Amino acid sequence: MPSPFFDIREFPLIQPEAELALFGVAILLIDTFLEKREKWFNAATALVGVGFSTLTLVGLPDFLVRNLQGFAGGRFAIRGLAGMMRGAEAANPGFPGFPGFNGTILVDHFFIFFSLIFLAATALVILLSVRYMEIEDEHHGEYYALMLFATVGMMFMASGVDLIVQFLGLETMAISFYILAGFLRRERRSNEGALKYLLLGAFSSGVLAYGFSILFGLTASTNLFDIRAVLARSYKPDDILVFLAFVTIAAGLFFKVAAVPFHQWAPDVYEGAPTSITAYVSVASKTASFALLLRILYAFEPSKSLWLILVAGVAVASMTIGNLAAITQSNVKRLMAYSSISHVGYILLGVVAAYSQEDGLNATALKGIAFYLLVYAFMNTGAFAIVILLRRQGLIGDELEDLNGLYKRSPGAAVLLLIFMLSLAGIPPTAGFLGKYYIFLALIETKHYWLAVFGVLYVVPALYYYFRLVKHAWLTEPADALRPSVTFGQAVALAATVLITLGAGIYPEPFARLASFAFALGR
Amino acid sequence: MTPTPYFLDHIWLIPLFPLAGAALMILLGRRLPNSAVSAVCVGSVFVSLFYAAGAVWQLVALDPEHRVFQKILFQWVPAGPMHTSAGSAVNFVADWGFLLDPLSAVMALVVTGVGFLIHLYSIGYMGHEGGYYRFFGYMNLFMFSMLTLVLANNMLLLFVGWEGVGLCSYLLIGFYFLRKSAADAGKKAFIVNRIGDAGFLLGILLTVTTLGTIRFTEIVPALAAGHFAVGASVLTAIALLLFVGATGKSAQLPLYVWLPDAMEGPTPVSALIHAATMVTAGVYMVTRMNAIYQMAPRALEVVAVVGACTAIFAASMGLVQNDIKRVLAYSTISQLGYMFLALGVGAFAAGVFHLMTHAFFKALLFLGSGSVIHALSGEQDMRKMGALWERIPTTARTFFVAALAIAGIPPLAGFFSKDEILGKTFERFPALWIVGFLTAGMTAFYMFRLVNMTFFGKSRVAHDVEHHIHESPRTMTVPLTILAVLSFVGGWIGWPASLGGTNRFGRFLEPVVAARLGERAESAGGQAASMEHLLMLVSVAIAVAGILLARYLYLQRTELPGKLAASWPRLYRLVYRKYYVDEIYDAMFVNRAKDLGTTLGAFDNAIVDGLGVNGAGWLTRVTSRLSIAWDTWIVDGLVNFLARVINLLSYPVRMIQSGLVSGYALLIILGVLIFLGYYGFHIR
Amino acid sequence: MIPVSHYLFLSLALFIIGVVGVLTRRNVIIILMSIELILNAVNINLVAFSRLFGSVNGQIFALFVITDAAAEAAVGLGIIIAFFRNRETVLADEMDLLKW
Amino acid sequence: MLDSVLFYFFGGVAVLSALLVVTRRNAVHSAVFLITALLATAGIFLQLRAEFLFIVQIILYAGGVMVLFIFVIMLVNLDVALHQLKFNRQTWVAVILAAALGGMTAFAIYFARHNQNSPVFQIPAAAAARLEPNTELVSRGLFHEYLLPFEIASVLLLVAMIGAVVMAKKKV
Amino acid sequence: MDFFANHILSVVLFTPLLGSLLLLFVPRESENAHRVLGNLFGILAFVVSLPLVAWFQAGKPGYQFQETANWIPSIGATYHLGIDGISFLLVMLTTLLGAISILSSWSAIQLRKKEYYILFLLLQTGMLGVFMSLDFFLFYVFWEVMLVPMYFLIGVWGSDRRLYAAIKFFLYTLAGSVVMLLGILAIYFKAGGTTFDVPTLLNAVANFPDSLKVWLFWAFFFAFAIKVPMFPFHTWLPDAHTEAPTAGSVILAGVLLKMGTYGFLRFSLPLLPQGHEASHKIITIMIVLSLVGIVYGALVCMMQKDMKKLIAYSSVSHLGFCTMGIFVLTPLGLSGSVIQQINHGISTGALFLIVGILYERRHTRLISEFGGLSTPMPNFAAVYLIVSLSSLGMPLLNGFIGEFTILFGTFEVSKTWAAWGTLGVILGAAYLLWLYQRVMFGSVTNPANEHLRDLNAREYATLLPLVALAFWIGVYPKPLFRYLEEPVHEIVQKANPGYYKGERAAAPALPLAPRVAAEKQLHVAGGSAPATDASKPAGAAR
Repeated sequence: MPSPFFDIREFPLIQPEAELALFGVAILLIDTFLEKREKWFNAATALVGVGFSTLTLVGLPDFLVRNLQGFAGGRFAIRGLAGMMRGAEAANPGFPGFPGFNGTILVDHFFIFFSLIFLAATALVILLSVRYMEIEDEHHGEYYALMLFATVGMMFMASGVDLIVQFLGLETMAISFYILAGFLRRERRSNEGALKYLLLGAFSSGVLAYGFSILFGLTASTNLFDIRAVLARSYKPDDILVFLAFVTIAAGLFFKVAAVPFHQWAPDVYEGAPTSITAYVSVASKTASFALLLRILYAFEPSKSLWLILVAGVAVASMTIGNLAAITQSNVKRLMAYSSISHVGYILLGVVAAYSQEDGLNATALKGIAFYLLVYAFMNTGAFAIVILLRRQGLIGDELEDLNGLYKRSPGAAVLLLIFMLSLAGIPPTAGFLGKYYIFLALIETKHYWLAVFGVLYVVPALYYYFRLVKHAWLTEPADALRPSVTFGQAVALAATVLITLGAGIYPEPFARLASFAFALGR
Repeated sequence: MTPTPYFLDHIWLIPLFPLAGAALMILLGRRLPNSAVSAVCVGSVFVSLFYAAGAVWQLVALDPEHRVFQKILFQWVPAGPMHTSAGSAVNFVADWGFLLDPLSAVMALVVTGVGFLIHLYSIGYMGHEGGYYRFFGYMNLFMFSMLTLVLANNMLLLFVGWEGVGLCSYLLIGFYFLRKSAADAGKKAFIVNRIGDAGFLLGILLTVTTLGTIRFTEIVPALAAGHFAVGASVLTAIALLLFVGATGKSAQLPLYVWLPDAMEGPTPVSALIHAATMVTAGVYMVTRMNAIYQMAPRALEVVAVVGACTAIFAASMGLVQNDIKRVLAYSTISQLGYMFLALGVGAFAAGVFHLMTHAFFKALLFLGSGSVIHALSGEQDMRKMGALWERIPTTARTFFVAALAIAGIPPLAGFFSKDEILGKTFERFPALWIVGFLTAGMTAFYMFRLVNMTFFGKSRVAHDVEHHIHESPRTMTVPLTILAVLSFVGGWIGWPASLGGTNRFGRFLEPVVAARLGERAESAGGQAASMEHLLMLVSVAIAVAGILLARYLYLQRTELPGKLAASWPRLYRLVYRKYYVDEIYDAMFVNRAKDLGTTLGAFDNAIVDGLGVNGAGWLTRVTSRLSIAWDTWIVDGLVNFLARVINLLSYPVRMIQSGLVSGYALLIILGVLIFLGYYGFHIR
Repeated sequence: MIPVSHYLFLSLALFIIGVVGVLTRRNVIIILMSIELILNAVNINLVAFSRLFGSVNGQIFALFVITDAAAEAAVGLGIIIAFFRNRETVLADEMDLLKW
Repeated sequence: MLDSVLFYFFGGVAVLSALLVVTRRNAVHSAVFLITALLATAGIFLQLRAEFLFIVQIILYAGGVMVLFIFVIMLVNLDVALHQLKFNRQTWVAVILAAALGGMTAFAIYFARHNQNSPVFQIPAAAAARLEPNTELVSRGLFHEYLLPFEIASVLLLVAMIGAVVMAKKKV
Repeated sequence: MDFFANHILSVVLFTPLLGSLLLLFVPRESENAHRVLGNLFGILAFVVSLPLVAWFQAGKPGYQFQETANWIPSIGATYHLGIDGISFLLVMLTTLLGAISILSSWSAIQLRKKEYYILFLLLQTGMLGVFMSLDFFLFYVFWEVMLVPMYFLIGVWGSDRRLYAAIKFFLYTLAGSVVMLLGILAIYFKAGGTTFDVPTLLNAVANFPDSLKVWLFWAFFFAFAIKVPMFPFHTWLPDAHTEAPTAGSVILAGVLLKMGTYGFLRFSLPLLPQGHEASHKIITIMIVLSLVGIVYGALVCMMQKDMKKLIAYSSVSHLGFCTMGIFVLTPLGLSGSVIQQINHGISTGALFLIVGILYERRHTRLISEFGGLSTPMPNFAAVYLIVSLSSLGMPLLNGFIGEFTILFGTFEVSKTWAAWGTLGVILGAAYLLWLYQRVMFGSVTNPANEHLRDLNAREYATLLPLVALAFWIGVYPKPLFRYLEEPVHEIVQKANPGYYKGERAAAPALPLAPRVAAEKQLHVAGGSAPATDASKPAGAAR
């Protein structure tokens, strides 16, 4: 008998999230039975969960196409992941896919692409966490459960096309992160970071919610597509209340992606949080927030003439402040925080380019954003992984001096660090270069020459501070001869990140296709 | 078509023999015994001489109209298409090609001949020096360069030789590289020459862009085809630029300063390079390009005036020098001035003639002085010589012949050549004739001052040297003798028509230097024989007067020169100090700094020692310092400044990051406010 | 019938008061309370619009905002406790270990 | 009429107590006034015919969250805090900025209301009158249209629960 | 063999990379293995490039040995290699100097040998890639790739201020090249956004509006001008050269700087606007910068106390000639410029080797520390002299051919420019000879210098090839000109079409310029050959 509330056939649309949530709960339950030295089993469970979810996700398009043709969402074509990688043509531009649950979510390429990034980041961070949390002596099941729940939140952020779903997804993720950031409860810096994160995060959520409420009031709907339609139909592009809604929503989201001037939480939280969580925050949270931002900006497209310059300004400010402040940092995590702020600037430049076209969105820019986010996830995680390697009993390893002579102590790690730094700075043949390449190309296509010049010139100071890390690792003498040891999990994570970082740089074709299909672009 | 005669066909070998010798010396010289070194090097020059003689013999055998032989080995710089300034497209090519015509024949013979004698002489002279093989290697390299210079069929290849001889001069002047003064002198020579070379190079470029060719054989046709007017400014410019090169190489005003210093080199070097051959390269080059010069009368006037001024200027400086080689050095400059005077008045053949005779007697003079110095264990100051006539008879007698020759006493070689120049000058620029005439007197005076101070009168030789005085070995005296003979009879081939001769030399050169392009045909007219006789008489008279005056002052009233010097102290000092030219050069560039230096301190040494005495160096150095300052403070400074600013900016950015939550929240609100405020701007 | 703009002004007043609280207070707990005020303001907006449109969507949204506010409060207070254990303070301007 | 009285009364109380929340030195006082503000808001909800939300507001906020607040205040109660400055150094700047923000937003609303004729201000009052007591509607929306958010909210609350426990528990 | 012939460029390109990959697997402990293997691959890279000499057809238009493979089809980037005469010469220079400088490191590098050779070979691949790429994307990748190994070569094996110099080098070059990236993207986009193929895009560029071309030109300008380096962008160079290890300096001066000039030739010239005004302005700026560089570099050389710094600044001066030759846009200037690039690689490379040799013996580069070295090291003195002369443009050595041809090409366009250029020639003699004199002449004053070893066999092996080349180019540069004839012609036709069109017929055609090979006219006159009076055109035999 069909449920009065929802059609059970829609369940597959949220199956990946459901699996993650179930594994999260399972971890909480199993954790109570585990001895202290058996806690790694939680990580294994979490990994299995991520694996399941990934498999489901990858199979999802084919499954949906097979089983749900003619169903509510059938009006959109969707292609399997294999098709995405191969580069088959997509039917519709925009955001095609399967809407479900009364149109509150949309399972499309965009969702799948971003969810894959989240899952990959989660898996990598889990791999990197085991030893780290053991050293911190805070190795609890909740840690992994929360990561899985955060992933659930992120995935809903990516799939949600309804303000409420997005808001709840965002909050689920955010609250998980507040806790994770403060997970080292006996560590004063961790406490402080978490508290700051929470206060500012909640504050910004409040601002965001205020914006949502205005937006709801203006359009009488919580569905983004309806909102977009109403905005296009009934409002002038420069309506002041639309702008008010945009500003407050943007402030909330810019906060989440850590764009200037809403960035200040990032360095403190990055420094205070456990390094593995820092990596997670900098990669997953940022990517998810971008997914949300992209969805919402799409709804705001009718009034883009109003906000495009604002975004451009934020982008330039982010690059400027991020790069400037990073130059003199001596703490690697803070430095990476500022660097991530500047990366946000680049991605926002892509956003500017994407919306600068007369009609429709600029394909190159969308591709660039997707590619950038994809490679950013891997290269940034990789960079943090090196910092995590340095962690050992009695040494946090997040000061530049701690890198000294890394080359002598562990040549492999030093080489990897070099590769990640090059990629972050955007030097070919690494993936980071390709990301920037697309952004710049899009800017040029949309005639934002000066933004492009800004963008490229900021590569130079960026390189300078990234190479401060390299300098310490390669060109200075080690303070102690201790070789960082690498666990199997860490090795796997490093291998995966470096493989993608280099692979997407040397042979970017499949990744480029993947990126295009995030927005179901033809090319 | 009969086969080309052997020697003509192999003129390209002439420079190659010495090159082979030089290469051998550089590669293996250190392991060879001195005898082998001398055999190889002197031998190679002799073979060159032999080939040169053979080639000239075969050239002379040709009909005078056909005495132009070109041998092109291969393309050297086939640089490609270019446009002449007239707009026609040509393909620029410079060959490895050799040209034998009467002019280069004369030069080749002089170079190989005198060169051979000097090589021979060097065996004895350099026998006890270290670096024997190096010396001969350099000498052979020099022979190669010089022969390339005179045999080149195009300007660029000539430039190869031109630079080559400059290099060898640098190396040979600096042969005693342990002596700082020698090394400095070498560098000064090279760099002053480079200044001239730059002019020469520009001259070549201008030639090529004007005429489209740099082959000597094609210049005349190109001039004809280009329909240039006589006195066309571009031709004058070419001529002057080339002449700048010539003044550098041939030590004319104002670039002569390097030559006296060049006497730091071994004496055979002075004889070969700084008297007989290299310094005459400028004369050769101008003669070679006479077609252009003849079209540029203004330039010729400049040449004549510079030549005359140099002649008298240098001669006057020679009057009071006490270093035997320096006297000869100034004499060389003066004689070179003569040659340019000849060229300037259009008497190209006369110039080359004087070049040849000068090569004989000046080489002899240098070698003789070398012999004297050799005998006196290295003493060069004439005030410490005297009464050597009997002690070193061969040297003294040959030297005497040479002195007579340079003084212009008939029938020695110098008389004919000098007389021809003076005659031609009188025809054209009587004013310059007076200069030349006075110079002749001065020349006679200072030469016999030298002879008298060295060989006659009382011996002023230091005691410890006294015992060692000895005649030089055979290898040195034989070349002296041969040169003496040449100095005596060498002029006879140019026996002027006015004295019943036929001036074979002039006629031999005629095809090369003939005034071809109409304009100056009248100058060939010549003047009455009686006038010529008168001129000869006058010039011989002044020469004799000079000789007698020297005898009077330096043998009979030996105290008089001192008194004279005392009564006109300023004048004496002026002349003795070479008109303070080095000092003026210094003063123009260096002394300002010196003044500064004495008051300010340390500065001084760096500047004066810096680039040697060369005045231009000061300016260069100051500019250089400024440039460095500019580099460090402005260019780099700006960049570093930018970096520092960025670095500094980093701090305020970080300061905002106060660590206080309220502050962060405030910034968030500020951001929202800015966003909202933007709306106002946007609406407006 | 009270015009919707009145509700908007009321909500705005609460929002701004909440913002002032966040910006000026030193006590972290009161900052957290101010955030509650902000969310409350949001709810007034939502409910007012809900009534305006004659649909309950706004109320449902408000319900979720309340849920979120509760969750944030719970976690926030938890973190405050943890912080207090280590630092013996709840003053915002004494949280300055992490800066620059 | 009653509507107006209720609105202005509750609105006034809400604003006043909100002001007191942010100005009281003692956190307990602030908490009490927060309860007042929340209750006043509940009144507004009631006035807006949102009786389910009215109840939720009272039970969840005033009953649940505020107890938590008071509890924590008691737990970390610092008498010293009573003698310290209430406000931080940037207070005046903050107030000015906040006022500017409020002013601008208010202007925006006012401007939109009077000049721009935003559709939202065009909706006839008749539509509003239609909204009847609606708890059932809410439940329908919650379990039908917004079923998924409801599910997500469960995850959110689970996270919050874990978080509160993890953060607050004393021993590892 | 067929594969080898068809993929010769790839083979040449990846041989060094293969070497560095192999070296990765050689354990750190076996020290000699690294040197041996490094040298082996250095030489092997040169050897495999030799067939190019045999197979390259001078005078054939277009690119040769082209190879194309798909790479990133979605953006239109391909793996496209190919060389013309210009890149051929530069490739050969790179492989030769690469082998030589690796050899020169044999005993100079004692620290972290494994990494040294790995990085050096990597650098080699990067440089070769720049010269071979016919795809903008590929070009840019190689362009940036080679920064990294160079950074480490300077930063790890450099001298005292190496860290500063290394990062300065990196940042400077990067700053230029990122702007170039924008230029590339703009061309790519304006040309349709489907391909990065260099020949295609450069053809497309011809139809761009002038204003766009001007912008593009300046975008590219910074990358190349910094790399060359042209006058106001040169300050990274003295630092980098001075601090780098010997081999690094050799490669830096010998090859890396040529990337800038190569970029100008290949990419900037086609971007010159067609409008006379605009292009004239650009050209004037470029030439004036070059001239300032020539004179300025030379002047700064005068007062340097550090030998390496002096030579570094001399590079500024010499490269000024190269850029001047490029921008006069005459065939002579262009071919002269390329030849001078080769020459500079040879001469300055050799000079750096020489300084390296002294440094290895005395561990100082201060000129004042030396003096009178001719006595203990006579052979060294001879080689050094030849190299100095070659650098200062002595005829019969390579430098002269380049400088002369450039001056010639310049003179055709402007006599004033050429005159200023000659000033550089004069100064060049001054500073190099003065340096030589201070180091080699005089008596040995510093006791440390008394018993310096003369050159050993390995040092001979590094220097003599360069000396031989210097002589060869000086005496018989014709092959070089032949390689350059065609590409230069193509460039001039594109960048300065007026040059060939504007051949005025006003002046009567003279039988002056023999296009015929000179071998055919050995006998112009003489013997019983037809009379060639001096008053008649001497071209009778033609």
